Amino acid sequence: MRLSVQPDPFDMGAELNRFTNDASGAGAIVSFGGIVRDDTGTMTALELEHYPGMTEKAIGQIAQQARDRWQLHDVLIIHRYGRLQVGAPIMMVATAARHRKDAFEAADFLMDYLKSRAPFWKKEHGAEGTSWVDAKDSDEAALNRW
Amino acid sequence: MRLSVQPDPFDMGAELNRFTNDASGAGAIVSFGGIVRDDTGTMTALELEHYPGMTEKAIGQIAQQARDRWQLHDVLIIHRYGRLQVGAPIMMVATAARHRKDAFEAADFLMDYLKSRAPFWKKEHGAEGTSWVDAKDSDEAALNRW
Amino acid sequence: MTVDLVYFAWVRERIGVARETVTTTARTPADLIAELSARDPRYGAAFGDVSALRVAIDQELSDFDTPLENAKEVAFFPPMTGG
Amino acid sequence: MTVDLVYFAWVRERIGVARETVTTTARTPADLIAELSARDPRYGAAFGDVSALRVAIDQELSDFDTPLENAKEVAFFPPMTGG
Repeated sequence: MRLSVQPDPFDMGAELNRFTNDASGAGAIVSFGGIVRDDTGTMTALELEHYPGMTEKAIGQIAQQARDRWQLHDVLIIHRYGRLQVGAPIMMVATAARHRKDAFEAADFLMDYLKSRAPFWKKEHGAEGTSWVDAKDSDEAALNRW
Repeated sequence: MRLSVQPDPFDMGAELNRFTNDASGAGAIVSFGGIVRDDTGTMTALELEHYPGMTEKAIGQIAQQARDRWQLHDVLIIHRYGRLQVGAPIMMVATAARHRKDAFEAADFLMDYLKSRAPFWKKEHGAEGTSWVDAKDSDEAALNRW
Repeated sequence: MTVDLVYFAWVRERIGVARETVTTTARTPADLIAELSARDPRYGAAFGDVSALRVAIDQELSDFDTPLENAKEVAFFPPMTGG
Repeated sequence: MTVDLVYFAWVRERIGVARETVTTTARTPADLIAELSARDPRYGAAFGDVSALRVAIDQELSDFDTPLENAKEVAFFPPMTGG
């Protein structure tokens, strides 16, 4: 199980292939990739602040919850912090399972929990200054699905 | 939108990277990959028969249904046929959306429909002969979720 | 009418051919199955359990009582196992 | 007791430091917020709307009335926006 909190960019396809090769015996691989999106057309960069120490702990707990709950061969979580460019990967998760239902549900669960329970905060940098991204009520509500 | 029915293997990571690069503006990319799995420990190959003509038509209809139903930037479907080795990729889908919910649901939907509505049939080749893989009642039931 | 019949997976194996052209007065796939099964036991072996069969008319998944009308191609096969 | 306080995102910006060590008699995060807000308006600006705040005690997400006990590190921050 690889869980990485890192400032550096990563190659999503190469990570997916490595994960798939290592998860021998799994029939179903689901991945999610998050990309820096510029909704306003004026964003120059996205800055991710995090809580070193707690971040790794929280991600480890979230991954363990997924493994306790679904039949998984393996889990991958990569999450970046620092200053990211528009179009760059922010994070990815991947799940490997015998059956597709486990792989899909676990990846969906991981994303909901990483969104609201991993200590990251996003700040948008634009031509007109900076602003913190507010958490959405719908993200907190999404946790009730599980 | 790339929909491919092909005998040749493909590089899942390279396909995911190409898809992600092309889907500019999407914040969420979900992929599913199916790998040939040997449950019995005696399988030497998996043979996929399909219905040329109808396969392409059915996959096109399924992709269109997903695009009508969710807000998607793009959809990728690759499905192989012919004789496949254990551990080889069988197929993949990927969805690109602004929001993760659309990307997850659409990928899950595509898989349920490809499973039971695209004209493929699997035959396992093993040391003791060959056998057709039966459809599962649970696969048909999964369609009722949508 | 004259129609092309195509078979897949174990339906094809039991009938022994992948494709054939037949002249028929059948108005639905169910009629076709009855007509063919009366002709030769190979069809009975393939079509015996209709709940394990699916049918496509001109490459669209259909029901056994869907009118054939001017169908050019009718396909019989087991439930699909893609993905 | 002596405890390290850490702040993130706009909580950090409003308080003006990322980390500080305080001596306190507070028994819960809620007590701490009240105590600090009475000391300096910077804390009032950061802690004014508790519904927009989250707290972690020794790096575990906690409630505002969770006992601090022998906590070494208490963190205040806005709702998280990972993923």
